[in-house]
Amino acid sequence: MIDLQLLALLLIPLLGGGLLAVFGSRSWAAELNSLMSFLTFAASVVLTVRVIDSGPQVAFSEQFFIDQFNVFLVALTAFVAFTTSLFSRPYMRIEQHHGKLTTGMLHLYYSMYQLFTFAMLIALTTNNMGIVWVAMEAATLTTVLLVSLYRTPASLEAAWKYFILCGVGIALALFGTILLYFAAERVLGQGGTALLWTHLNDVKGELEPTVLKLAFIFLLVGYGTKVGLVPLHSWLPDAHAEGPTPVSAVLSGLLLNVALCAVVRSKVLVDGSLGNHFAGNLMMGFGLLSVLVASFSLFRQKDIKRMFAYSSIEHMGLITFAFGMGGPVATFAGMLHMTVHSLTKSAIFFAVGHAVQKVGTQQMDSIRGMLQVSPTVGWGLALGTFAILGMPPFGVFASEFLIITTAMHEYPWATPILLVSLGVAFAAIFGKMQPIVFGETTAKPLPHPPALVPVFVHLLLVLMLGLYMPPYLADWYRQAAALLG
Amino acid sequence: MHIPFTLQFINLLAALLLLVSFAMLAQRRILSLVNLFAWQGALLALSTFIVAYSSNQHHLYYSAGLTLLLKVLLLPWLLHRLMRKLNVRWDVETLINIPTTMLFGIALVIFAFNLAAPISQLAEGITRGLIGIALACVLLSLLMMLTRRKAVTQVVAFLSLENGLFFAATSATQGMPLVVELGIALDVLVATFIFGIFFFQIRETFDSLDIGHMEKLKDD
Amino acid sequence: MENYDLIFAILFQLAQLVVVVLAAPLLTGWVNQCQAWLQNRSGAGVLQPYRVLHKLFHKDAVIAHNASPLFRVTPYIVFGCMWLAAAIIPIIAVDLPFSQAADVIALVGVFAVARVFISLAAMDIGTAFGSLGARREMLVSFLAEPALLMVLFTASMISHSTQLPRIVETLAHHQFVLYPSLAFAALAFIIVLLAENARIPVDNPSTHLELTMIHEAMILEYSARHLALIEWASSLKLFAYISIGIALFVPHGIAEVGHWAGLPLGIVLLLLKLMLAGAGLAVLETVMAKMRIFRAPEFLGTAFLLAVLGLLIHFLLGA
Amino acid sequence: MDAVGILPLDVVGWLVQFWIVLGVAGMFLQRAPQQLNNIVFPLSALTSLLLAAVGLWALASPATVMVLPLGLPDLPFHLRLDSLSAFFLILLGGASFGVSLYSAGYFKTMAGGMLGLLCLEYHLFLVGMTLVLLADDAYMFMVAWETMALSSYFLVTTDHSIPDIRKAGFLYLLIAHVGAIAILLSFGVMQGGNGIDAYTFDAMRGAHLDPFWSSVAFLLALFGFGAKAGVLPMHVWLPEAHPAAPSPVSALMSGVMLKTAIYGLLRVTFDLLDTQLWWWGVLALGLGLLTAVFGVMFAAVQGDMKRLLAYSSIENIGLLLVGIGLTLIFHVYDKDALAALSLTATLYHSLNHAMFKSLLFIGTGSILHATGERNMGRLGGLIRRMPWAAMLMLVGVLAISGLPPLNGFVSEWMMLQAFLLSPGLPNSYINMLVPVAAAVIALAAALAAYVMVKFYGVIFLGQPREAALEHAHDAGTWERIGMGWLALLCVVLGLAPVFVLGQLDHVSQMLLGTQLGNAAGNWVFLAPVDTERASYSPLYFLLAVLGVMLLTSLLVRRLYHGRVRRSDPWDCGFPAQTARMQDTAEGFGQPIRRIFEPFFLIEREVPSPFDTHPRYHGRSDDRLWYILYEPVKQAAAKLSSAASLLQHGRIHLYLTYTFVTLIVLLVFV
Repeated sequence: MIDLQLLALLLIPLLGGGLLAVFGSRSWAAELNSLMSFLTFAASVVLTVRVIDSGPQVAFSEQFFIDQFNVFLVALTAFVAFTTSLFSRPYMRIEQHHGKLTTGMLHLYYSMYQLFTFAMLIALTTNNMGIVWVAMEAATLTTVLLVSLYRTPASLEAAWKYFILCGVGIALALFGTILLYFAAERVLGQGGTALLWTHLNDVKGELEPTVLKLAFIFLLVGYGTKVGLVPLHSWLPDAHAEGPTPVSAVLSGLLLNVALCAVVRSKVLVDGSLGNHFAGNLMMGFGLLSVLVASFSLFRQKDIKRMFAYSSIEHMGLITFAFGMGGPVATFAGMLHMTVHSLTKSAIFFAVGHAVQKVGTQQMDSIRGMLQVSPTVGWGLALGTFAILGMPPFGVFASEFLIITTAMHEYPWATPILLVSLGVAFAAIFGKMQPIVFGETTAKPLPHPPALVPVFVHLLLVLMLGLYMPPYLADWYRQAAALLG
Repeated sequence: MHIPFTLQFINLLAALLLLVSFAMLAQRRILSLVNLFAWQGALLALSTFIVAYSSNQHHLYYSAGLTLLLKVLLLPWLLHRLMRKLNVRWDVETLINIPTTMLFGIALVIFAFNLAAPISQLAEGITRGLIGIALACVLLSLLMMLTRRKAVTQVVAFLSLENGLFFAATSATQGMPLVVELGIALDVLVATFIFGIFFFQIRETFDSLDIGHMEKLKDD
Repeated sequence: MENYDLIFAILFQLAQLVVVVLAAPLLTGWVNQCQAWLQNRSGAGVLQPYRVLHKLFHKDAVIAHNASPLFRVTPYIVFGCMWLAAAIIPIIAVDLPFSQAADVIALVGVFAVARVFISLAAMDIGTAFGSLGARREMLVSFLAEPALLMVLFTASMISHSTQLPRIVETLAHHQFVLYPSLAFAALAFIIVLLAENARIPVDNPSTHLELTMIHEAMILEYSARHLALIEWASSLKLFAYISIGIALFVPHGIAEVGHWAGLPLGIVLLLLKLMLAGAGLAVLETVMAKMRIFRAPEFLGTAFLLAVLGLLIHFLLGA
Repeated sequence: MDAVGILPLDVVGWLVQFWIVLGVAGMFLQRAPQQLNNIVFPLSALTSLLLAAVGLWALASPATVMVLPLGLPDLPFHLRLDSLSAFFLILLGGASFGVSLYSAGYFKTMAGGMLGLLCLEYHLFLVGMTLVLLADDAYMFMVAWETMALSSYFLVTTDHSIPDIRKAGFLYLLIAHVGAIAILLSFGVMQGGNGIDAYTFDAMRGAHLDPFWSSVAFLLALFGFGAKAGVLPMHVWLPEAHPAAPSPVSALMSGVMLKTAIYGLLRVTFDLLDTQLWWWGVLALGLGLLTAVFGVMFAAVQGDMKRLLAYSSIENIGLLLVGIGLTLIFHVYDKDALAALSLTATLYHSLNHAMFKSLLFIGTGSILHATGERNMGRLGGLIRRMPWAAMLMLVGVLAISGLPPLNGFVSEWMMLQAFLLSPGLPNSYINMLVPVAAAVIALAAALAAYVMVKFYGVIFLGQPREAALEHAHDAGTWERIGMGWLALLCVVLGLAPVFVLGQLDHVSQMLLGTQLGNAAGNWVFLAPVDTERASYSPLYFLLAVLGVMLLTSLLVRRLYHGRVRRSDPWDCGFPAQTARMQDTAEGFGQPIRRIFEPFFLIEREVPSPFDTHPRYHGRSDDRLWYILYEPVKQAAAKLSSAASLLQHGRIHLYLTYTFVTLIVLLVFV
């Protein structure tokens, strides 16, 4: 049964990728893309319900493992992938209309989009640390193609850097995985089971600490590159700024989460084996560093998508910090923050995308008076900005509230850094966005109507999470937090 | 104590592997770099084969074959074709001059061995000390990536890094599960193809493969 | 017995109201007379203020076209406030039932009300002199008022009360003590008195067209009964200030509660004190030269500092 | 009522919901601005009045709590209505009643779409403030707090096409947000135990902190709430934001929103923290004094009437902080009666300030509508064009100048009493501090009078300085009603302090566990401690002054006559009177600027005696901005440029980062 549901979840995007590889250049490719994403989302919902009702499950001779933690990411991923596909339909048409894209590029885009979803879902659901690596690599490869979609010098450069840096990072992660396996096979013996997270988790107490320490460093540096932790983040702003906006949305909203999920999985093992807070401390350190550097980098940005890329780094740092702290509250907060950040950030990228299309440039100095030219885009930007800046009653504040207060309780020394960083980030983003939203305009109307439904759906969800969390969702998160400890 | 012949042989191969890595680090000509890469692949395949034989695990035979196919024949061939198509012959001088790089390399090797020492104590059977060499190879390739200017050399370095990892996977630990290895191999293949595509795109956009052209994106 | 006392006290309060309002111009006259003598003039006599008031009341009031109601009601307010102020200061006897309703802080408040209204009225017509006078008046007062408050605080700290009768009682009827704090307070008070009553060196009451005038500049537009009321009010103010001085620094000989035998003596002493004070004021005004208007803040700042110093000394020495 | 089972909190809940409904209704009524003005705003005013009534009712009744099904899991929204919240609810209701009534007339001229949005934001603002007062857990508090900030930000930037207004809004929200984070951290310090449910205020009351941590919590709270209240040196946003906003909004911000910060400080200091230290009090006292003098000093030199009022708000906040500081000191040294006295004075003054400051702000709104001019140098003589506004604002001016018998004087009187009664504290330094503080307060009060005479005199009195002023129209009916209500409150609060004190006792009972009471048994005399020590009866006072006035005028008319002749002004016979000869705002403030020169950053261009159209321009800036804020800005810029060096564009460099990170980790771990 579970096998079937999982199969559906994984095969639909794969199939979609195949179909779109064939029909990608048809006029209804965009609709097909959305349809596939929707089916994926539906499958993920079914799976989620199943898991919430009857606890963690393994499938396909334990090769796949689904618990409350990753099923929550699965659902999130499928959902955002779906809304993004909805958004990208008109967006890409407008891009084509502006002559930035050819049909061939669209063809590539759609198929890669599906494969990318597929890769992420694999990475999330697999139980095998090795397969996690394979899937991450695959996700990288697909997104590299997506980032370089425009074939402009800038996009090529961005893609190249992305490719090389993440390639190296991932390679290091592989070495970490090998070390993990090396430690594991001495407990679990040769063969298949030695890389299965469930088994590792059962015996984590007996794994050799020195090896795991080493392994974790490689895993952290490796997957951390994809999470965008400072100082491994260098690829992230370029890739976000130069790729098509829907891709920026899914990169920020999803891929970073997936990578972080891998880090968290390994953290559980390592801390379990070392019996101390080694991995947690490392994560906290990287998290703080990322928050600090990112927030200061925000100041000097001129390109709007680049700026929000840095804000993604900042938030990822915050989440990493939260998971690093550990404990029910912090972990809960971390997951909540993952959710709201994905939703908000993708929503912002949607709005930004249309704003940029209206003005024809990503330079913030020349984007003005969005509220005047189209209130929907303007309000989308304004509310999205305030949401991402952690203004109540939006959900981002809820998680930041928990993270900061817990930090104040557990690790007071960290809070001044957080205080400064959040203040600086607020000043930077708010100061940049205010004239963009307000004031007199410079924009021109669009050939196709923009798709802003996803924006407001996301923001509405975020608002809801800030004011009211359905008990179902709540104890789902609680269970997941309990799993990670 | 009596060290079995196979182990001696593997250690020899490992040493050779390290030697090749150094050679690549020192090498300026791209073509010979690719050849060295092919040699590295061959050593890798051989060592995998021997490990498979000594600890008779059948799936290691497969991966040995895979390595042979992929890293000794396919990738070098691809690279050669690229060279010819893009007619790049000489690598411009590296960022840091060769002797310094070598010194760095040696330091790295020592560092890697020290790092791996406690682990090697744990390893039983034939794989004593191989982790260290694998780690050294990885770090050396990384160093190479840092110091090279051309896109192609970076890619080769990247692939040899992959080799180091593979060596660690097969020889140090007696082979990862087959699925994983297949996946890894697949990724490497695809990656290479994509690299190939990129070379052409980069060439036609910047009409050169010098990475120096790709430093436009920055904060200012 | 109790309410007999109360009735008597109320009667007494009313009596003081009447006496004060009638006697105030006399004091002004006396001061002017002394000044005249000091300057070897024969002077117009101590009754001159009454004549002036009488004359002014007879005249027709002339006010500017654009004068607002505020302008017309101000003289009455000022007069009322000053009268009230003068009436709640115990000078002859200490039990004034009304001073229950307004303690020293309220007393300062009363002066403030009068000042604010007259400044507003001065600005009402919109003449150059009017706003100039108003500005200077407020400038002088924003330093003088807190100084006065501090002086009063010193006294009320000593007597643990902000009610004038209690203060006077304490200061007058306890065995004679030297209060160093009060000495400072007295100095400050004299400066404040000079400033607040438009006296030399801060202002010159006997000028009518001078670029440095303050009080006169404010009331230039008033005439007839309005002017009369204001003049009267300023003599009341002088009277009030001098009697505050007396009450705080030389209250001795004042009649106790329900101790009516003391009254005659008290009255005689009071007259003496008033005459002395007036004469002293005249002397001061004669020997001092008027200072530039910009020096006034420094002058008053000194007063403020002295007052605060007095208060501090009280805290320090407990005396 | 309780018999029926309805608690005050329920009613407040309904009122809040009704406000939200009204706000949304405003959005839908965009098409019909007329109805929107004449129905929505009066209804909302009515709601405010009811809110005040409920507050009055709740003040006496025991605290009621409520838990909403909203909020975080394990941390639903907790509501609590106790005496403290009730008092501030009264303040909120009383002030906003007048302001909302006024708004019904004020926003007539506004375009429909904008008006609908503004109506929504306005009501969200009110709701936010109310919920801040009701919140009983950290999360709810923060949500309400930031909702308040955000809605007011949007209100401030109502006409965002003007760059200065955008700048003001930015500064405002930025400082507000930084303050909010500080408050958040202080909650983080105070949380009771771990787990999400540790953030309810009850848990915090239960938690016992050691002196160090409670000091940290207090300092953070002082910083956070100070940033909202405009305490030095976090005041810079206030003189920018208040003038930028539409006048009713400025009124609410200055009159009510600043008080929510005072509320928060009181809540944290006396309710949530179980121990207080004496130096907190000294700190608050010192800061308050600085703020007060600073505020009034700058108010004296302002030329823009709304900026002037904003600075005067800073002064009043300073006074309130002084009151809190005194309360702390007395409370720590167990001088309960004194603590109660100063607390009562503080609360009373916040009530008063809410009334007269709102009154003055909406008054400036009327002037703005009538003349379209905020610069006092171009106003004048309006008392003749707009008698209603002039009369009602005169009340406000007298009240804020602290003149008897109006309300400003009462709170000032009580605060001075608290100072006078304070000697005998064990700590001699504080004993020394007290008289100085009293002196400074007196100075500030006197200066406030100066400022207000300038304000009223330059705007309303004298000759109109511009020809356009000749056809300025008076405030409309709604506006008159609104201002009238606030003026009435100023008088009532001034005349019947004893009733108010009776109510305030509940609050001091709750916070300090002691009551002030009134020594003079009757309601006419206000005698906080002891009739022998001090007493004050505004009613008698008023009666006496009026009586004397009537008596004199009667006598004068009886004995002489009441003839009046109108003619040109005399002015020492100077014939060519022009409006330019009067003091402008700058001219009136000049002496103060001269005296306090070192504190200002003055730039002025003085015309030469010979040019035919002399133009004078002078600005007095805030040194603190350049001393405190510029360096921060520059430091941030430096650091950010340092950070941007990381992103250098060269892939080798990036690889090196990875490499070095790896090596470093391997070496050091």
